[in-house]
Parts: sequence; structure tokens; C-alpha cells
Amino acid sequence: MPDTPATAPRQVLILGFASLAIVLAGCSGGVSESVATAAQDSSSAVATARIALRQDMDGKLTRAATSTTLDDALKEVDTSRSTVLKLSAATREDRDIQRQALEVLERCAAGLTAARAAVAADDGGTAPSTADADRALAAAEDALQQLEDKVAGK
Amino acid sequence: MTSPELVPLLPVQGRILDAQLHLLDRQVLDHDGVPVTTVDDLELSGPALGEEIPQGTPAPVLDALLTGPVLGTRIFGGRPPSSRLIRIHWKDVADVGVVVRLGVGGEGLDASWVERWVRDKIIARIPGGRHDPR
Amino acid sequence: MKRILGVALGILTAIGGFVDIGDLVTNAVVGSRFGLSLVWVVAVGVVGICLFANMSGRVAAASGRATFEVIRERLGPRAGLANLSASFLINLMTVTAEIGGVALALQLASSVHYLLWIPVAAVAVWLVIWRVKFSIMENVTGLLGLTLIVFAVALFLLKPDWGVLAGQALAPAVPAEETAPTYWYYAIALFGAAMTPYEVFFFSSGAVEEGWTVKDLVQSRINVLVGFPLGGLLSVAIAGCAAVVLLPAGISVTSLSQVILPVAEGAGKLGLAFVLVGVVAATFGAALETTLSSGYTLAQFFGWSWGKFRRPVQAARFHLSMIICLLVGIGVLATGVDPVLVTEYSVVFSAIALPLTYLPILIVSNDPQYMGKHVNGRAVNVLALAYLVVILVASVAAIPLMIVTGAGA
Amino acid sequence: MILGDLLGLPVLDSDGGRLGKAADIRFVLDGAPHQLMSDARMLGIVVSPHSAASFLGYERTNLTQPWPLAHLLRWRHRGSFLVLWEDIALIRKDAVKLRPGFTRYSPALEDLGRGR
Repeated sequence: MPDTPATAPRQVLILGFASLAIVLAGCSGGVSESVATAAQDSSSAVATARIALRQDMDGKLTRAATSTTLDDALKEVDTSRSTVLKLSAATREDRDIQRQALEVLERCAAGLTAARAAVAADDGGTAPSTADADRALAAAEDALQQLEDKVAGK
Repeated sequence: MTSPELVPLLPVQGRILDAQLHLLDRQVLDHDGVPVTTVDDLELSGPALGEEIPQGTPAPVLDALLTGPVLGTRIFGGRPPSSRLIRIHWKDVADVGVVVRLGVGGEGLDASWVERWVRDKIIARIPGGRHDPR
Repeated sequence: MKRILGVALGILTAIGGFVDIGDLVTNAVVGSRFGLSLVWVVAVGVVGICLFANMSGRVAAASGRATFEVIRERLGPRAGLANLSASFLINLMTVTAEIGGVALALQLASSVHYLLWIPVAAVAVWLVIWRVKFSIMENVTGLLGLTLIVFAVALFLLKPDWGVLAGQALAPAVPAEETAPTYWYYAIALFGAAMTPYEVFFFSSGAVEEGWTVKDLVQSRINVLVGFPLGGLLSVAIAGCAAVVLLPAGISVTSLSQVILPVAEGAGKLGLAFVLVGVVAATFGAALETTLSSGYTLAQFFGWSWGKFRRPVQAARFHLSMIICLLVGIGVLATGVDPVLVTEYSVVFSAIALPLTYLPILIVSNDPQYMGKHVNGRAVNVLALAYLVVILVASVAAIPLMIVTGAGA
Repeated sequence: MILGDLLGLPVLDSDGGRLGKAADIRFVLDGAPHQLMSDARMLGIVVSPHSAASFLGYERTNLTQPWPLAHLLRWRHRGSFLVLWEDIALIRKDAVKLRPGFTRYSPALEDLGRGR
């Protein structure tokens, strides 16, 4: 071993970059698998957004922190959406799942956008209220749950 | 790890220095304790490569510590031309311990030209570059 | 009295300085996915970093030589360069992650997009390195980082079921939703977050910066042995908060905003203010340390003049290399890569690269030529060898686990 | 001549038989005295039969810690010995050749001169 440190780190580096490449290339499983991951990621994001909204209503979170949290959640959902969008579904069943997933994720994004608008509007005006946004997110969460169950049931 | 068939070396007058163990890759400090470079290689007064060494030839002595491009060639192989070697003469070395101390200032040495260039062309031109942080 | 103050200050700085973006993110991710079932890794990591910092601090104090000088002297130029390349790249990755962390925390405080904060953060880091005295820099960021104690406060205010948390911590098991490889992958990530190599570069170079002698060893030992474990408790509190608030909601942490939600839940707006100050201070402090570390490693390998105790003109290449590192960090972040993702990779690569710095320090701390009579004692050596095994196993296992788990996805 | 040219070269006996590699070069400070230090005269070459990488010189000191690393490294350099300058016949680009009847000296550093 004492003589190998010259080669060992080099191998480690090469291995490291190789594995990084593999990871970045994405472990493309089947459609339902990718949809399941997307649904999980998005439901984590939506749940985060709901906590942030509730804390905002309770006066525990500053507006900057709430809107940043909502932005992060929206980014997460958008990432999931573009992953699902890029899936190439071969069978009719897969296409169904893909379409349904896109619809659900669309709802999540809409809910998050509404929440952002509500927080930015600071009560009053025509923007949706925070409570409305929370209801929309709750509905989106349910839809995600159904999607997850459906994909997992396969 | 002294095997029985090895002859013990008779005590010699003067300090022993093993190149790898005590000199190579050691930090070189000037007489003010400012780092100058590391010992990238060493230059000997002889012998000429490939020439038979006649019996009784006096042993070669250390001429200089080397630095600069010789580090690259020592790592990756090859050999820079003698004109591109940057030398610190052995007579300027004051002490060899955990570091190699020089008896001269680092400012005038060839070994520090890159440092001087970066200092004069870049760092000294940024405001506060001469500010003493202490 | 002054001495006690000095010790107290050192300990507080060590606590505040222990947590960086790697600890924040990794502990929150782990807490939100595995509860407290990986707390034992934090304990293992804290003992490891105490041991490692103790050895490298002792080498620096006894011989006046910092880590990378020693690495090159002992490994020779070829292995030394390979070591330098790996350590330097990972360190650069950490610089990038920390600056990104500062920017993300500032976004949470201001709602101005983090990409706009990145140049501000980087310039601020550079200005501090350029102008501010080493000890002031250390103490201010360390003390402000102490506000992260709000994680522990929030955990109490959340009134969790302590029995459940203790059960998770004391009888670790892989949660049903996660797989064993993922569990071990995050174990390595946590280990890497606790034992980041830059901490050691910085610690040993800092000892030279502050002109430590053997006399200061006692104080350094106290700082490390008290400060780091308390810092480790902060890490556990971060994981605990995530385990109490985020895990039941099915949230797995992917952004910094999720890390701070439990604090707001438990401690409200005041807690939020504290945690934001703490995160900015901790990541800013770590950005300073990692940036300096990149300068230290290069300068020590090539024998350049280095150190914040010198005027910048007296350490020109050292300062130039740090400026370049900061510019590279800005460049990487400007591509829009997620700083949290960079962090998650940097802690794992830290674990992979750890043997490269650990082994030479272990060897030199036994060498009387450097250490005089301050060589490792027998107990330290036994522990250090046990850790060598742990570190090697983590390093070797990291890449396969990264591939198998898709980097913990 | 540059030391880097010499380190790692195969060391051959007078018949061309391979003895090992030049792991290190030993100097002794007993040359002409200068203002600061005496001239460093080349005393000889440390030859290691198994590994050219001189790693810490465990084979030349009494260092035994940390166990078992020290022992492992020492084992890598088992059988290494010192040949004096007087026994070197020729240094070529690719090998060092020794004179007939050269002496294998112990490479140990302890109790030698005023060295550490």
C-alpha cells in the first residue's frame, strides 16, 4: 500500500467521475418507476409548501422565507414535470400514466403558483387568498397520492 | 532491520543526510523565515553519466538545490535543459532540519521570480495589498 | 481569568465553526428520511475529527509544518501531486457549496434570488481574507454561528415524543421506505460531512497562522475535545428537527428552505431570524475556511509563501490562487447548478478523499524527527488505527454505493 | 548530474546481476567548510531490493509506530543496504554498476556521526 498512493487517488478520481457520469445520465427505469419518483418528489414539495403556508398564516414565517420556500417547491415540481414530459411511453397504458401524471403535476404547479400569488399579494385585492391556495394544494396532494397508489399498484 | 551479513558503517565525522529522507521535498525558508520554494531536486558535481569512474575519484559533492520546471520532470519524467534549472547554491544553505534554512534573503534569488512577478504585476496593484493584517 | 476567557472563546468558536453547509444539508436530509437512526454516525465522525484535528494540530505546533508540506515530504512529489489534485478539487467543490449556501440563506432572508447574492457573497469572502485579521475572522464567524443552537431550542419547543426519538437513535434500523444501500450511502455522507478534510487543512494551517507552540497544545486539545462534540450535538439537533417535523409529513429535504422550516415551526419568527443569522455565519465562515484551505494546500505543496499573518504582497501567489478559486466557484454556480446538490456530492467525495490526508498525518505524528517527544501516545495510536480502517472502508464503499443508490435518490 | 536521474535506477553488480534499486543517496557533511555549512560529500547509495520508493526511511531508523504500518513499510524495504561511493564503478542513464567485491553496509542511521 505505501507505494500505491500515486495510483490509488487517480483511480478513485476516475471512478468518481465515471460514476458521476452514470448518475447524471439518469438511471432511466420504466415509465411507471419514473412517474412514481416524480410523484414522490412533488408530494414532498407540496407538503413543504403547505407547511410553509400554514406557518405563514400563523405568523411564524417571514414573507421572504415563505415565498422562497414556495419558489423552491415550484422548482421541484417543474423538474418532475419536465422529467415526466421527456419520458417515451411505448404502450397505451404507459401513455395513460404519463398523461395522468402530467395533469396532476400541472395541478400542483397551479396550486403553488396560486400560493405564491397569495403570499405576494398580502391580503385584499383580487388575488386568491392563502386559504384558497392551501385548499388547492390539499386537493393536489390527494391527486398525487392517487397517482402514487396507481403506479405502485402495477 | 540489520541483517547479520551487513557490515556496520564505521562512524564518520560530520552529519549524515539522506537525500530522500532529509532534503528532497523539504520547505526552503530564507534567512527571515519566509518560504522560498521546496527542494524539487538536487544537483551534484559529478560524475558524468555513462563514464567509467576511476578508482580513487573523489566523491561528488552537492552543488545546488534545484527548483522550478524540474518538479514537473521529476513527476512526469524527462529532464529540463540545464539552462532552465533554477539553482539555490549549497553554500547559501545555513541549516537542514525539518526545513531547509538559507543564510541569504529570498528577494534576490532566481527561485522567487514568479512570486515577485505575481506580486508586482497583480497583488500590489489591488488596493490594500500592502496592508498589514496584524 | 484571561486564560479561561481564551479557552471559552476557543470552545465557542469550535462549536460555531463545526457546522457548515455540508452538515446542515446532510443532517436535515438524513433526519427527514431516516429519523435519528443515523445519529451514531455523527458520533463516530465527531470522535474521528477530534482525533484527526488533535494529531494535525500537534504536528503543526511541534514542527511548525502544516498538513500539505508534510504530505509532500512524506509521499514524495508524485503521490503528493495526486493527493493534492484530489484534495484540491474536493475543496474547490466545498468552496462552491459554501458560497452557494451563503447565497441561499440570504435569499431566505430577503427573497432576492440567490444567483444575485453569489457575487456579493464571494466578494465579501475575498474582502475578509484580504483585510481582516485571522483571529477576528475566526472568532466572529464562530460566535455568530453559535446562533444555530436555535435548532436545539426549537427541538425542545416542538415537544417531540422523546421516547420515539431515543428509540430511533439507540436502536438504529433502516426505515421501511428506504433500502439498506441508501442507508449506508447516507451514513458515509454524514461521516464525510463531519470529517471534511478542509477542516484539518485549516486547523493545522491556522495553528501555524496563530504561531502555536507546544505550550498551546493543551488549549487546542480542550477546544477540540469540547467544541467539536458540542458542534456534533448541533448536527444531531438539525437531524432531530427534520425528523420531528418533516419526516411525518413525507418531506425529503432537497433545499435549504426545508432545513429551516422546523425551526420556524418550533420557535417562530424569532427562531427564524436566529437560524438565518446562524446559517449565513456558518456557511460564510466555512467559505472563508475552505477558500483559505485551497490557498494553503497549493502554497504548501509548492513551497510558496503563505499565510494571512503576512501582508498580501508578501504572499502573492497564495492570494492570487484564492482569488482564482473564488472566481471558479462563482463560475460554477453561475451555471445554475443547485448548490444543495453540489453539497451532497462534496460530502461524499470528502469521505472518499479522507485517507489521502489522514494516513500521512498519522505517520508523521509518530515521527520523532518532526514531533520530538510529542509523538502519538499508545492509546491515540490504537484509536487512530481503528479509524484508519473505518476511513478506508468508507472511502472504498462510497463509489459503489453511489452507483447502486443513484447517489441516494 | 541531477539526483532525480539517479534515484530509482537499477543497481547491478559487476557481472550485471540485479541487486535492487537506488532508493536514496546518502551524503555526509565533512567536505570543505564554508561560511554556513560544510560541503556535502556523497557517501553512497541506499539500495533496496524490493521497492524503489523510499518511504519514510523506516528501514533506517528505530521507528516502530504506528503499528502495523511501520512494520509493513519496513518489510517493503527488507534487505536494503548501503554501498559506498568507492564501490561504484559506473553510473549510466539506465543503471548503476558496482565494482567487483563491493561491501554491503548497514543502512541504519542510528549512532552515525552527529546525525539525528
